[in-house]
Amino acid sequence: GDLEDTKARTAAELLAKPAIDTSDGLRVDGELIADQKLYQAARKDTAVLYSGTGQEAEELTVARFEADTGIRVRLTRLPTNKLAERALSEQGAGRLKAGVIRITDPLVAREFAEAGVYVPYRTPFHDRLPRGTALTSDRYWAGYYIVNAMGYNSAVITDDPPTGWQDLTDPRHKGKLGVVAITTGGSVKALARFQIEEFGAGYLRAQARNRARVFDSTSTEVDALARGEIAIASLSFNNAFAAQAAGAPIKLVVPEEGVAGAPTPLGVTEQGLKSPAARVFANWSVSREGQRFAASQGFIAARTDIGRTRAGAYQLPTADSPRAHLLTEDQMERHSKADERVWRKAFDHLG
Amino acid sequence: MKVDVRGLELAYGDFVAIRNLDLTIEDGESVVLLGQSGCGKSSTMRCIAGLETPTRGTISIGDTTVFDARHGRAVPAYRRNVGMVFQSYAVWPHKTVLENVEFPLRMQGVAKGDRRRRSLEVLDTVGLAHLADRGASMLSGGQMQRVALARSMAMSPSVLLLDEPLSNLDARLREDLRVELRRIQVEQGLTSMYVTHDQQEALALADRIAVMQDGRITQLGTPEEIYKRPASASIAAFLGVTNVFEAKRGTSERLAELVGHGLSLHTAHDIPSRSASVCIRPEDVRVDLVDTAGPAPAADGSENSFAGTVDVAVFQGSSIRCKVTTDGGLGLEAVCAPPVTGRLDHGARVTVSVAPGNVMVLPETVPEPAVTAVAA
Amino acid sequence: MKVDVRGLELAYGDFVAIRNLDLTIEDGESVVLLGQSGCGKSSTMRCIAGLETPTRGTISIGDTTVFDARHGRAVPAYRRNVGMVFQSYAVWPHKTVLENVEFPLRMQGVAKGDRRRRSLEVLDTVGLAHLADRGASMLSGGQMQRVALARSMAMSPSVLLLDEPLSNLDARLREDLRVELRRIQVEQGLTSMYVTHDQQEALALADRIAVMQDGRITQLGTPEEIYKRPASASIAAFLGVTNVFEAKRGTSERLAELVGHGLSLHTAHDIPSRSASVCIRPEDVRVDLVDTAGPAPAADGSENSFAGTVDVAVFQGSSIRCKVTTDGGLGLEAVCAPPVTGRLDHGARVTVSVAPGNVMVLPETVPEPAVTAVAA
Amino acid sequence: MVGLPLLAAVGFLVLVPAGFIVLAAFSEKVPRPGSIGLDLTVDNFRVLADAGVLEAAGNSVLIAVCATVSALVIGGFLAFVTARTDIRCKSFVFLIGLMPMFLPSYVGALAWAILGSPGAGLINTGFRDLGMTGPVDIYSVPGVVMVMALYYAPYAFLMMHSAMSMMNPDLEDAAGTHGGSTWRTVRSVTLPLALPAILGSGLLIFVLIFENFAVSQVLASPGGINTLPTFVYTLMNATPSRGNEAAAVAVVLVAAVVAVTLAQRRVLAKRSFTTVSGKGVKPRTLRLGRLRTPALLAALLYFVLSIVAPLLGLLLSAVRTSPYMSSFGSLTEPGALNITSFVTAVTSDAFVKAAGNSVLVSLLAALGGTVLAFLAGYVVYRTKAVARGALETVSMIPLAIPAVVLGIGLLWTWLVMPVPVYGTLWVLIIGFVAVQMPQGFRGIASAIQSTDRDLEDSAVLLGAPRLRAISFVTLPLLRVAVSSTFLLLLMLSMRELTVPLFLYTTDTETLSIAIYDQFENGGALREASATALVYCLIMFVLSYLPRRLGAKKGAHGA
Ligand SMILES: Nc1ncnc2c1ncn2[C@@H]1O[C@H](COP(=O)(O)OP(=O)(O)OP(=O)(O)O)[C@@H](O)[C@H]1O
Ligand SMILES: Nc1ncnc2c1ncn2[C@@H]1O[C@H](COP(=O)(O)OP(=O)(O)OP(=O)(O)O)[C@@H](O)[C@H]1O
Ligand SMILES: [Mg+2]
Ligand SMILES: [Mg+2]
Repeated sequence: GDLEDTKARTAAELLAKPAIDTSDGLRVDGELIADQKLYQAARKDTAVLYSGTGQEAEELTVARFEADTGIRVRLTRLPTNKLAERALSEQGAGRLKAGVIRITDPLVAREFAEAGVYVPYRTPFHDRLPRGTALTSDRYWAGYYIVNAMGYNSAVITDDPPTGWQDLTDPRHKGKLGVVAITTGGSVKALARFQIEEFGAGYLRAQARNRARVFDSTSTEVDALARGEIAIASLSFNNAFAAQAAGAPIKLVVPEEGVAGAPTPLGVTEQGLKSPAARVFANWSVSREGQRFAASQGFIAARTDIGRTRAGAYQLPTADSPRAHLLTEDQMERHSKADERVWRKAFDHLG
Repeated sequence: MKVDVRGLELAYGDFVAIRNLDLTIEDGESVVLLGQSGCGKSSTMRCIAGLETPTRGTISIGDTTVFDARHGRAVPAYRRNVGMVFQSYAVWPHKTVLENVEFPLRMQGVAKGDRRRRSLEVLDTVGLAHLADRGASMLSGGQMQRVALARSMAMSPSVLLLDEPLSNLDARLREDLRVELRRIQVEQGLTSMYVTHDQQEALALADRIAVMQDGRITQLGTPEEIYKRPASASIAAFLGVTNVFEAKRGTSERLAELVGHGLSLHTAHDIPSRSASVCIRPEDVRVDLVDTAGPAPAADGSENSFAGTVDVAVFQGSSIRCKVTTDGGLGLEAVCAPPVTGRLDHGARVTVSVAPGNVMVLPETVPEPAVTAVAA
Repeated sequence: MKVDVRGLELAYGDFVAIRNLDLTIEDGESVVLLGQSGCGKSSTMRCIAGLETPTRGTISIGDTTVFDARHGRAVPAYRRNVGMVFQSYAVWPHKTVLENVEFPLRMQGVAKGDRRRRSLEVLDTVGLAHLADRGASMLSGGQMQRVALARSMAMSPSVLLLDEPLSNLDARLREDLRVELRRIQVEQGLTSMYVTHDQQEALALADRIAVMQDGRITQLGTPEEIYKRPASASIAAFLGVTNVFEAKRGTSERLAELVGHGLSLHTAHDIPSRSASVCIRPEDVRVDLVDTAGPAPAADGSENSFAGTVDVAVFQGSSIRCKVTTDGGLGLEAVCAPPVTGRLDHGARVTVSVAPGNVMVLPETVPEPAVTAVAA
Repeated sequence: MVGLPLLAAVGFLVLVPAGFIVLAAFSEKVPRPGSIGLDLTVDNFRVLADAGVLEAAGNSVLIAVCATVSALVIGGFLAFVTARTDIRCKSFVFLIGLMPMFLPSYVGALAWAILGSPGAGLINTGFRDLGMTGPVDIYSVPGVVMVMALYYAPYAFLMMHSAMSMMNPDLEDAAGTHGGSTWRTVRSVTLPLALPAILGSGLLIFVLIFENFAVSQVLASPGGINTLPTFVYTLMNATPSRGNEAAAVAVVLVAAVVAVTLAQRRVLAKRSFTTVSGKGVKPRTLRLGRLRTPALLAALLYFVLSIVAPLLGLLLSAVRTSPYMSSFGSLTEPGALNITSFVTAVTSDAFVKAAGNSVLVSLLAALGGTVLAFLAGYVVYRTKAVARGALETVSMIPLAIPAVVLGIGLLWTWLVMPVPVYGTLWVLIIGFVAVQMPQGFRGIASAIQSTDRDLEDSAVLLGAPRLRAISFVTLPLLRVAVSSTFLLLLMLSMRELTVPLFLYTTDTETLSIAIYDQFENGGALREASATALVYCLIMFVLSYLPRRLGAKKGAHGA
């Protein structure tokens, strides 16, 4: 339909279309994503994708995939926790529909693996994933990392724009600062871990003293920033990037000290093993094309061998860069409770 | 307080329920409104109470004009201090009996203890004190009616309107309350207006009776006046005079020829030259069994006396109501004492007689007055 | 069809409205239920109709047991073919008059044209044909009551229950409809039960009268029986016998000594040794002005005759109701014909006399029957 | 006779999901299909002692009480003037009372954030354009209360409107003649007679506001006001999700609501509220006199606050190319406005499909819900069925369970049921019927309480089987109430978000989800605003349906 066309066009604006060769199987940007047999079978199939990431980002990804491969995807988007509940319940009742599931929380991925939602699966590009980084399982892997960085409203802050994390505690932005509650999701936890580790808990308190406004969801924060309700914020990079692309007067900052990132696990289900289209989607998402497209949307790609890919005017550090503070599954398990306590105390936040 | 209604007209949509009604109730007077179902009695009351907005006319209570169509003046109902017992009771189902009765006192700002005492007193009068705390919807029909009555009595209004307040009560209770109502009315010099279908009640309660027909008052007078000299045959008929016959002047000025019967009746009243009706009250018809040794009817020429047969006789407690057809074919209804010997039964041969003084001569209806220039 | 009610008991929550009631209405018979407000008349009807679930007893209509508490049997109301005119009218405000009346015929599957014709006929009987298409909530009280009546008449039920169906109608209409009702009832052999507070109506309509007191039937008999021989003083009082006095046996078996008055009355009836009441109908009290030349009261020793003064006298149309206090202090109420000369006014000196045959001797109340073993 | 099967049906719809939740509340792990364990514990209830929970609960109670009272006042006022008085432009005022229904409270909250936020709110911007400081702060308790009241007032309006339009004026006239001024008559007769509707809608509104997450999220959190819904949300959103504890909170709420329902039942049981009796219901309207214009102005004020201003705010943000606006002057710059967002919004396949789904599901759910609510209301208030107390309580239970939690219960239920409805539109319909049972039930029950049963009984005596009597007498008399309930359920179904979130699939996506997703995206405010406007338009059009039914000829009514 029209929408798909529009989305595909938007996708093409983010990242130029790759070279596609279907003469013998599906080869995109030089990588063989599916052999002839799988590709032919997949073209008759539809991939069912459950996703816990942002609607817009996932829709663009799906549009790009469909444009690249001609294979259809049915997307059901839900907030991660609801998605988890759905998937686990459907699995329990033997009615799981999804072939591929993308979520935003490694601990949920682990639960999925234990419950048999995710089954072991290796894409042709699994070897290219950096060993031992964020996730540790043969049943799921990090598709990309959701990044938390900084942003400001360029219509409100016109002179002396912020450049680094310390600007968040600058009294000049008192009452104009926004943060997202730590309870909201993995990427905010990654941000808290990064901030505590790098600047100490006092940094959180300093933000609180700056009368930081705490938002319960990423989107309301970005809206508030776009409207100038707040002037500066630590925020979800790809959300804000999309808002900027849609015309919001938002400028993002990738500070010298680096950015925080949390992995978004992706895995294939029992059903997915039986679905050629689902397998092709899984393969594609780890392919150079899939990874570059993620990077162009404002995520940090999991693979580090895909060359530098910009998101608009911004260049995020790669996954192996010291400026990319990526939360591992381990860290998450170890620190998240304590971090949450510290964070809530600092911001006097309930939860 | 004196109530004065002039040139009242009320329309429900296209239907004119009251037309050019004039009525004065003197201060402290009790007027009973009599009239057949649907003639506009309740509507008149609603106008006086301020619940309907008449299309024409003026209403004043005491010295205040509470409604004037021409000047667009209308005092709201709650400031008229007019009490009303609704035909539909309009007892508030969500309140207890006591709360219902207390309401008007609360509106008058009577202190709580006092209010309760006075309400219970009134409830006692209507025989409901023992149900004071019962929910008002858990009552029998008659009990609800008494609650409605008590509520209005508690209010001590300047004018009290009662729309068939006792219709659902048994004879005894009704009589008690009737006496009570009359006592309160006289004692407090209450101006009141009363609708009832019970003649006994009308006679017992009324200083004057207003007869209403087709949305206007056609006769206003004391009970005796109305009873003795109804203004028209239709009023007489309404008052229970079942023997009404069309008549014209016969050979003499005091001989009425019944149209369609070939019979003449002597009367003590003058018969107008235009058509008229003769009316005879059933109580005025004397019935004697033919084979009885009772005193024979006076044989002087002026007595109306006919032989006939009883069609039907109904026992009515202290009296018997019977229908007699004279040998001349005239059907007459009579109410008389049970004969000392013998039985007034279907088929019994009788003599019926009517004294000329009891043969009333009346116009068919009260002529509509030329519309007075109210609207001018 | 014959209606048979045995050992009926009905409770509203804790309040027992009907207790151990037995009543049989023969096929084609018309029974009038008399009783004071709140005694359980409407409740009894609702039980027969199937609208309340009694706690005990059986009800059968014709040969069918429609309710049996012990066997948990209850035929639903709509299959009993019982018509009922509600005290609250229950006219459907959202339908027209005609639609209201047509409804039962529609339920019986009568074809449209026929239905309309028959409904209009019935409406004509109650004098409402001209309002057939008016919305039923745009009627006067009496008109609504007639709609309710017409609706039940249209249904031709096997049993018809009428709960004060004429209470809001004027005397004339009421009489017409009463005659009409009686005609239909007799013609169709309709079994019917009627509640009214109007004695005249009761007498006119009843084959038998059932007197209800405190939730049970205390006397059942023909109107004449009930009127002439009330079973208890309380029934007599309810039937309008205002002169009721506590009495005990005096010097002779037929001399009643009035408790608290020091007076004795001759009676033609035996006085039981335990306490009793004497009752005298007002119509049986003869009142004569002292200075009148009327026939003197019979002077034989068995006549009760006292000198007294008129307290109050009310004109009642054909008769006068007056209260007389004898010089001995006994208050007596009397209804009598207006004296030929002089006036029965407050303060007039009179002689009151009562024939011994009219001095009734009755127990205070009808003794409660030993509870029959219904529940066993 | 009909009581038990009905109880079974409603119980099945409501109790099975609720049962799962109770189980969850007492389990260590979430008892999903396939892994229902019996590792019982009461630890989950410890969450109630969590630091800050009391403060949050306090805030929630404060907000809910104030907002409920305000909503009742607004709804009651509008209901009264439209049902009983000669206010100017009556049918328009009726619409005013209804229209905020078309705006889901989260859209309303966002719109009000656009209008009234202290920094960049349009109102404040306007003031600043005029050289004044911006005085408005919607991120405050009064702000939250106002927005809640604005968007919950229609519940009160709809329920009270039907109660008031059936009132017999004789009852009020009696107060008038006994010395009650208009105001005192309203206070001591009109309002008390509408008590079932007032208490019913008050209870509904209170609980719904108490549990409302969206408005808290958008308006309370930014202002640093903690509320219980945010807390439940946090529990549900924690990773891994703390569903057991959320269920524990739900169980406590259920207990509270059951208690309140019983209390309400006791209050109402003592009295009767029969206003439509067989002695006639004469339609009569109260004259407002000098108050005619002020009353209309008050209604218009509400209209502006609840509809006009928010829609204009949304419209502006839908057509503005940049979400940021320093002053109204900047709108005149070239390229500042265009309407492409509308085109994008309505031409997409996904939108059309979601709209179709929403309309279909909502109509069927509203129909089913109304029928079920009528049956339940009838059995509870007109029969002596043994089950009636239980039926009422069960009907009210979904109200107590926060939608997120109930959504999960429904998911579990319909996953394990051996009927093939999961994944189809049917499961949404069934879910909606269950979730909205309380709203439907209260709406109809209060109306049933106000009609005299003699009216129906007389039809039965005239030979109509009970069902026929109901359809001939009771239903038509309750026409206004039934059509209002249908309308209410229709709107609620159109707006329902949380429950379909657990039950929908791509093929069964509804409009509310599509819009929520758009708002959730961040940055897509333009499209989201545009879609929201179109969504309101669809609801508006849909709402004509029951009003047509309700406006049919009749001797009385709206
Ligand atoms: N719903 C109810 N709840 C409790 N008590 C009731 C209820 N309905 C009636 N009663 C009581 O039951 C008794 C009998 O009521 P019923 O209506 O049968 O009386 P009734 O004989 O018809 O009286 P009336 O002549 O006044 O209509 C009354 O005392 C009344 O107060
Ligand atoms: N709301 C209304 N709309 C139209 N006509 C009405 C309305 N209310 C009453 N009427 C008509 O007005 C006339 C007078 O009604 P009203 O109630 O005053 O009669 P009434 O004399 O009290 O009769 P009743 O003795 O039967 O109560 C009746 O013919 C009635 O049909
Ligand atoms: Mg009337
Ligand atoms: Mg009764």
